Amino acid sequence: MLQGSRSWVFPTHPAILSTGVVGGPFEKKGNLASDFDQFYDDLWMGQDTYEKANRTLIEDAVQIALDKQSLQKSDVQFFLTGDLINQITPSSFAARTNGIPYFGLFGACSTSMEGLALSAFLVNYHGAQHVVTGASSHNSATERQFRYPTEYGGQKPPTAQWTVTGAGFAVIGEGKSVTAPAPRVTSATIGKVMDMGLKDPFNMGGAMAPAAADTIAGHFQDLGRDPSYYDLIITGDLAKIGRRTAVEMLKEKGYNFPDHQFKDCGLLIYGENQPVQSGASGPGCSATVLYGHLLNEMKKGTYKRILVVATGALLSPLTFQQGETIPCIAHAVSIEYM
Amino acid sequence: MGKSPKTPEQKKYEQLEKQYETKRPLLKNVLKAFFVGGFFCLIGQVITYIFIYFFNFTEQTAGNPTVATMVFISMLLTGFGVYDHIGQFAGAGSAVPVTGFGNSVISAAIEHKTEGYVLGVGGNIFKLAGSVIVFGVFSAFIVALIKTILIQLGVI
Amino acid sequence: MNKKRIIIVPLTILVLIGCANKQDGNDSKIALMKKTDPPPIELVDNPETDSYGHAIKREISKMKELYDVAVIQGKEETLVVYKVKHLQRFHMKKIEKKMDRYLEDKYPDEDFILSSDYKIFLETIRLKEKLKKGSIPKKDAEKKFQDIVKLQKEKT
Amino acid sequence: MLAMFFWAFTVGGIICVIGQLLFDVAKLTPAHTLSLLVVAGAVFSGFGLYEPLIDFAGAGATIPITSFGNALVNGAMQESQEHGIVGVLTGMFEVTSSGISSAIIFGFIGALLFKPKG
Repeated sequence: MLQGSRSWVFPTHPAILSTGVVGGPFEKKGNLASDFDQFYDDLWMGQDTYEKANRTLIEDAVQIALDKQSLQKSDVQFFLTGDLINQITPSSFAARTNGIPYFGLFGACSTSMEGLALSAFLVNYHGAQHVVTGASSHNSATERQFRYPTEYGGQKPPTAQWTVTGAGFAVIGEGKSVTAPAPRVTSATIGKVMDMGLKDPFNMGGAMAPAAADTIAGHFQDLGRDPSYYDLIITGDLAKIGRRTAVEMLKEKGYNFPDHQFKDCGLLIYGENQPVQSGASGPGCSATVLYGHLLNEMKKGTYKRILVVATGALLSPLTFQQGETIPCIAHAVSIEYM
Repeated sequence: MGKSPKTPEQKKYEQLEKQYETKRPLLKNVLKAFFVGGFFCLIGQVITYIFIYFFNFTEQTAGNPTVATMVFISMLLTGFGVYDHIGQFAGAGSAVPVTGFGNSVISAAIEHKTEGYVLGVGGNIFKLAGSVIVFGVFSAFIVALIKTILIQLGVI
Repeated sequence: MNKKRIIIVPLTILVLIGCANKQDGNDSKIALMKKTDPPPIELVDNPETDSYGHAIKREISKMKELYDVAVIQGKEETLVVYKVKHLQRFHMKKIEKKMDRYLEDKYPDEDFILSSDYKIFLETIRLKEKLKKGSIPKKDAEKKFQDIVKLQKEKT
Repeated sequence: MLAMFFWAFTVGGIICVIGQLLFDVAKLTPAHTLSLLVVAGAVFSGFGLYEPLIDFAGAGATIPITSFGNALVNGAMQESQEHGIVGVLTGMFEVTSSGISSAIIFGFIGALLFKPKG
């Protein structure tokens, strides 16, 4: 149901039934290793290209999520996902493997919440019983797609971010199918594309912060809520620079957050001593942190209501080389444990 | 080319963002570039003397085998996955010496192996180094042309 | 682990090269390091009348930009090799020109080959040591001298 | 010889510092920076300033990418002395072939031997 200018409220409270979270070797050394279901110790994941490795991540994460609910692929009506590689081929090829009717999404690093919002909408309005959604990224495949060959010795500035190797997928089911408390999607706010004229592809966080701030403010306005409604506002991959900037922008709009109430997935996933510069990024970043760590914390009772704001920088290597600025987007999904 | 003037809103945001942006550690980067870059050149000098001392090369002719040796070292460092870490540490210190040129060629070759030897390796090997060759050749052409004309006119 | 391997491999190569070295005399070992001040070699047929190697060595050594001079007087041409003080190396071309003019003025009938190349200097010392040890007959020395001259003329 | 090592280190280091400043202060990409340095090398060579620097600093001047521009100009000039203007076109790679050919050869061998480590 549309509320305000761009928010959906889901009266039937579609539930996140199960999740599958898979990571690479670098994530295994990170802070949230215990929240992953499976790791690969090799970036190649037994494949002969990094693109196939990305596909493997998706296939594994989907399978794990289905297995946890003992669902067959035929029980799932739709598969909504996307990634960063050329024409989202890893996602499409993974959809070829699992044979589930498929919507390919592209919202760069915001794909995870784009998918979750759409899935909740589908399930809420009886478009589907079960939907699998999520997002993935692979560090080396992304490096070579957007930047340089992985072995090239270019120096990354401290504003750069590290693309997560990982996939996080969830099975979304009808709210009435579970009576016990579960993480449920209650509302979502769709972002608009914002462009503040930044051009530095090594400073994504700084470019994406306005989109995050705009969507968060839009969410509060549409639903008539204020920050105290949520235990945690968590952004996708703003990292150090973007997070500070977004907090400041929200302050200007009259929304104040204490530090512990406004976190960023890109700052949670890796340890202090891992050389990730500003923080983590990639569609896999918000997907693995939400479907792994955050839902586990909700089950433990740490958080009751969270607002997940996945941010995406909608650039391509081509637009950057042609001197275009970086347009950005953010989608917010509110998840409540009830 | 997307050169539309910035709106006041964009300008204001840019200022805000600047405050929170992590600055590049200029002094540290410069020092690291100096020492690592100097070290690469020192290695080059050692190799030059090895060629002079043990092989039949003069100072004039030792340059070519030295460059080839440096590129060979660069291949090993790139292949074993070390050069990208050196590059992150040293910045221009490892990009400017000829080993950096080698690294840009070799890393592209290794990376695009998955697309096959002809289209992948062959087609992409100069993906990064190509611009250096193009601008080197073209500027050298202009410089040499001007100089030749001046010499033929008897100016110099 | 990789890093260690990368250091060890070139080191081993260096050591192997070092061991394989031919038996150089004391002077040639240090020829690149410091001043050796070798006496001139004269390969002329009748030294009593034609010898001027010593004179050239004495005169050239007076140039304040240089710190080491070696001379080989062959049958037809005379090779003058010199080392330039480091801070004067910017002006190598000028020094060579100056020397050339001086020698042409003073010995108009002789052909001179000038070189500041370390390699040529090294080979000159090696030839000198061989002659001293007597391990090389005089007519082979002339051939060896021609080899050095040829080496000097090689470009890049 | 020891002086040579010292100056090779210092001059080479300084050229790299110029590159680092182009990275960090002028915010150029590596490709722009290196292209600029090569052009600078060619221009210096045109004024006859690069050869004295090589005499002075040895590998400190030949190892940085600037020497590539210098070598291209030298090759072109050598040929132009023999063949005039046409030589400028044909002689370009006379001197520099080693850097490019070794990069191609080792690049290809590298592709045969290695996989990217990520």
